[in-house]
Amino acid sequence: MSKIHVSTTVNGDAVEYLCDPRETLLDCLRDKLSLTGAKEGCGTGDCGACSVTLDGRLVCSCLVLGVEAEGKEIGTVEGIAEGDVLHPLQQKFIDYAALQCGICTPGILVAAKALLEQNPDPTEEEVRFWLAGNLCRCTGYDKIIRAVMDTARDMREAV
Amino acid sequence: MVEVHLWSGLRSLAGGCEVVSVEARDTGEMLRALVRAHPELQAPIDAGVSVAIDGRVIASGLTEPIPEGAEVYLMQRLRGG
Amino acid sequence: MQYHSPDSFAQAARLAAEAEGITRFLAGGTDVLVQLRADIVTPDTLIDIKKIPGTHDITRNGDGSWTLGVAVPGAELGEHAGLVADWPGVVEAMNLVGSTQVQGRATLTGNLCNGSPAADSVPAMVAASMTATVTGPDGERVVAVEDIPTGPGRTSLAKGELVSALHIPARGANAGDAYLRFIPRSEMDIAVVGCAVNLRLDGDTITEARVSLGAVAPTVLLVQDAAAAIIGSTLDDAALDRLAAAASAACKPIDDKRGTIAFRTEVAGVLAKRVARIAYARAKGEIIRGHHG
Amino acid sequence: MALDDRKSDGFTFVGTRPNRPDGLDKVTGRARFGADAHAPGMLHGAILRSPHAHARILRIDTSKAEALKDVKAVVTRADFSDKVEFAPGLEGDFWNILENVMAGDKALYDGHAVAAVAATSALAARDALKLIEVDYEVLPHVTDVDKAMLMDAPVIRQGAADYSVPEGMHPNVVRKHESGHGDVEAGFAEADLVIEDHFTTEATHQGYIEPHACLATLGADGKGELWCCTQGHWIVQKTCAALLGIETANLRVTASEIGGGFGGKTTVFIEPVALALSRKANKPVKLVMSRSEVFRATGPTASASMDIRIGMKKDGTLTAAQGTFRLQGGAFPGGPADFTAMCAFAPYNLPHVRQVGYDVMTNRPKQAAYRAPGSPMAAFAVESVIDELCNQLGLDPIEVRPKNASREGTKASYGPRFQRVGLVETLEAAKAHPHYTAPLKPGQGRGISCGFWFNHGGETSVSLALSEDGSAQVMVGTPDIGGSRASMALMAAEVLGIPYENIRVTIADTATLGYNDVSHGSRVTYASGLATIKAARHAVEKLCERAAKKWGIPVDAVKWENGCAVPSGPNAGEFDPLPLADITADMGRTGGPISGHFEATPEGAGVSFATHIVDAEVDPETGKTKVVRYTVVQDAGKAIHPTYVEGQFQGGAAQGIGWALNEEYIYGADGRLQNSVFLDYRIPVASDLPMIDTVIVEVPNPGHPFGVRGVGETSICPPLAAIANAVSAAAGARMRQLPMSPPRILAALKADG
Repeated sequence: MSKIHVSTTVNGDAVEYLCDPRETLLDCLRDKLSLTGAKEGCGTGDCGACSVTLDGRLVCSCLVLGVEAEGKEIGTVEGIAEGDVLHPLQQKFIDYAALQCGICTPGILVAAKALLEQNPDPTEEEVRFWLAGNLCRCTGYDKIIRAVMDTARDMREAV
Repeated sequence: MVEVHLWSGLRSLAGGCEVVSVEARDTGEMLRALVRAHPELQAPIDAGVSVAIDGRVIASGLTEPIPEGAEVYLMQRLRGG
Repeated sequence: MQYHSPDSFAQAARLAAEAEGITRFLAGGTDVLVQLRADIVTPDTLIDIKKIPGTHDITRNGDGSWTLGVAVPGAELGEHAGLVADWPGVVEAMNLVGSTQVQGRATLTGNLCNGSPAADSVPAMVAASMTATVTGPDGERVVAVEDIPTGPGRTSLAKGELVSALHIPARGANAGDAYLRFIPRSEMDIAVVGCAVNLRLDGDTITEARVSLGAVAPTVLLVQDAAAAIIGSTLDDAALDRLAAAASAACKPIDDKRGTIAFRTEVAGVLAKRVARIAYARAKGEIIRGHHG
Repeated sequence: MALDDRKSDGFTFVGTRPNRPDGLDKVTGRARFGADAHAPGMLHGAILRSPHAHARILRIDTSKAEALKDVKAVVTRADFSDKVEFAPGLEGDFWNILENVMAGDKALYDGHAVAAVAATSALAARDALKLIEVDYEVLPHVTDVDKAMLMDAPVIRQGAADYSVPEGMHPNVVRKHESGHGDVEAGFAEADLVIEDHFTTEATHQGYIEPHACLATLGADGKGELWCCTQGHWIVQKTCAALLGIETANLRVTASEIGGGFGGKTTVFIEPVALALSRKANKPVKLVMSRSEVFRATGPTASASMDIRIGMKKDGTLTAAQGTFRLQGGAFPGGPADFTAMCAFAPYNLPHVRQVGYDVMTNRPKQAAYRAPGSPMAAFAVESVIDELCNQLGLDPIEVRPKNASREGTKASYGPRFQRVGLVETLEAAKAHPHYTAPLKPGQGRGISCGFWFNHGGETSVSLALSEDGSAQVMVGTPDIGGSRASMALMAAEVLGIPYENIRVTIADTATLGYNDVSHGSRVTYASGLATIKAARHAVEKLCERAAKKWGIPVDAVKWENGCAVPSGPNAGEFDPLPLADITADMGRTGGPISGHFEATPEGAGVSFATHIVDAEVDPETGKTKVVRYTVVQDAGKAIHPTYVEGQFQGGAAQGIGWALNEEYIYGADGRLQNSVFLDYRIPVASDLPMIDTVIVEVPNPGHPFGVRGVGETSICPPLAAIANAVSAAAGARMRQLPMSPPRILAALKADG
């Protein structure tokens, strides 16, 4: 099967790859660009571990074809920190032990960051429903929700 | 002498005994002595057993000392999850 | 698999008409990619329609009606204040499909053409009397949305045809719509039962109504008896009971991993009452947020 | 080993809440999990699986797949017996694992592996699978535990039963456990009320978010490298070496970061297949399961059918209890019927008790351990009956339980007497918690339940090495599945008296440390923690020797205090405290590098108890349940890192909520699993749950120097029953079947009203 050349931007860097039209954006990020922060937990858009932003919009990269990334701006967990400065969400997740095994953490951080950019003052219910597509099997979500709520508070107070 | 309490599933293999008395100073000797006394106990012991000595559960050790007069129970081998 | 991204619907229709084997159109892709990944359907030809001009537009026409581009994802519908004010039921139904992530991709058109009897947005589209423009090799036609799905995974679209736009009528005065579904969790499930109600009032009295049910038959149902049960009423308890009875009576469900015949039949009536109350309140001008689960 | 009282309080590091050492890696996407590995020249593997629940494999033709230029190797079970790829003459568990890893003459369940391919890309491998032709003779199947015991049930494997199964039972019954004491009939005669009831639970999956993944390299020289996500890489090493017929030491296994396990990653599934493909292709092979493969072919827990009979006096005293537990563990022996039976009545002091367990085979995937295997379903049945006894006798369930609770010296239902245990303390803390007396809204019900788990020790090796600058590196062999690196560093810091930040904890591979049992049985903080403490104390002895030499005094005149060697008393002499870093600075010239190590099988894992309180709200029109408030009270012995202890409590509760309400394996009449995706296998999502309150009770375990009891598993024992009791109260109808799905609750409401 003939491969297709794709030029796109990931975390601000211009990148190119050749992909089979059947390959997902997740496959391309992980296998062609070695950006393995996004994880495949289900391949059906049910777990959110592969969450990335596509032109600023939160999506599951397992539900986007690699070829669809042509000319787009993609954001992954690898792009959340600025140099050696962690994003407040990243620091709070460490401080609150909002992760146990850590496999769902990249997707949850990408999703939570997208939430706070759109809604800096979410209620607990809003956070829980926004993150309903990010499965975590270890924590019972308690510490994750607290981390997101308190990060939002800190970020509001910081501005 | 050590009095070893069997779980009831084992009694049919020990001549109906609930308690078997054997000469043993540690868990390994105790298990070997049980088989000598009741050869049919070989199968369950090979399948794996744990031993409780005065309530302390020995999951698999064969060298744990058994104090005189200790309360000793044979248990199905404990595994983790 | 051949991948195409045409820049006009005419070209997309031509590609589909000439394609051999299985053809799929890629709008949001949230169903197409799942079927591809699971080796359920591997199309020979995949036609990505998102590069066609207008497919991302939400347009309020001069007469108050709406035209929706076929690639507009659920999230953008939910962020469009004007559309939410006019058709909260249609928007909340679409916004119940999948996760926040899925909302960033999934479209009304895809939800309609996937042909699932349990599709959340379809009962709301049917209740809202929405229509679709269908483009084919021989031109365009306009079809009522309820005439597109013909059974699980099947549609009335001919080879080479695809939906090129969706239309919602003008909202008009004293009217409201709503959608609720039943799922065992609070999110992320396929509807076990779905129900949409769209109605118009004259004072306190219902003068027009459309009631639609999902996941209780091979296709989404438009239940005339249920509408008749509340037209002329003020949605008093007797009318609500008639509505519930008519909704349950219309069900032809199956037992499956998601629910039983008895459960679906019972809950269809329960939901119909709850949805009608919301639609009625909205027609009265109350703002009621779309709620999950 | 007596608890060291000096250490049971006044800890410096233990009990604090520092950030985990691997935090940065986990929040930046840098941490490398199973599927994140890559090797030069790597091939991608894929596995063909049976679509049938039970079928004889008549013929497998792989020639069309092998003809593809992208395909570099194909293996089937034929390769095993040829011992081209796999070892001959395996017996017992190894044979069962081999049979599960790759089907032999029969496919035993929907999803059973029958062939595997290695190709130059994942897509090419998947395409190649479609070209493998398999002729099946479909056989009658059975997936229900009770049906599998009926005389006319299809026989899954003749001769699989062991000594324990009496004559005349169906060959699908492969193990029987029976234990207890006293005379139950006499006990029931003393009761004012005896309730007998039947309960069932469905199989649920551990549901870890990371599918199984590995990267295998095995050459013709019989030397191999394996990277995989596992709870225990030494068991993977031992098992794979046996299945492939190579020496254990020639296979080096490295554990990746692990994306959840909960017991489901304590055995092998794809690892031997990847090694076989690699040996045949002579190239590295990466094999990653899809989610659907995880559900169809890896270990769910057993499903259960249970009969419970309990007698109680008017004053709440339990007089006798009897239980029969039938567990379905898939197409192989191993359903934890023995544990279910032994845990069932453990929380209670019963003069007369009898428990019988049956391990039954069906055409389902081989069950794997799942968090306190066997105990949660037993608690569901037993604690439901106790709740019903309290209801009918008008007694407060939190008053009745302490009256009957197991405590130090109580003769356990499974035989021996309990040492120091904390059940009563958890009940008192639960009763004192504001949750227990908070008002309920209409439509809400409150339930409580106790739970029990044994916990485990297991083979353990830890090595600790000091650096010249006074920092320390600790090598442990138990994969860090939920923050255990932090706990190890805290315990090492406590003994060495150096800052937590100066200690680096690494999960060693099988080539660089002695044997370690799996991260299971809630053993990591207990056993690896104990070994870390002993290894650190070993290093401290050497540090004291160096100080004694330097000061020219006997070593027993030196003690270790706050990270320094100091004279043990006034007559030892006058010397300034000698900090660790001063000793290590020139250790190379004062006797050589200083390390400590410990290898043993600690046998003091203390059992653990918990009490949970749940408020549930039931929609009377739809039967939908919402858990509105949840409180976990559990004995941790000693919480080394309380935040991660809370995390274990909350995680166990959440998994229990899923098991109780929505999670279940659903099989069609064709014996095929109908819900092998997260869309329809419904684990709790964030919007389903409330915050989960926790209370850490600390009744020290005499078997650990700091008093630690394992906490990981006990937390999933009470939820099923606590929620069932809450839902039954809210619905006004006793729920006897899990999951308590809306259709079942609505049906119960209808039947009741």
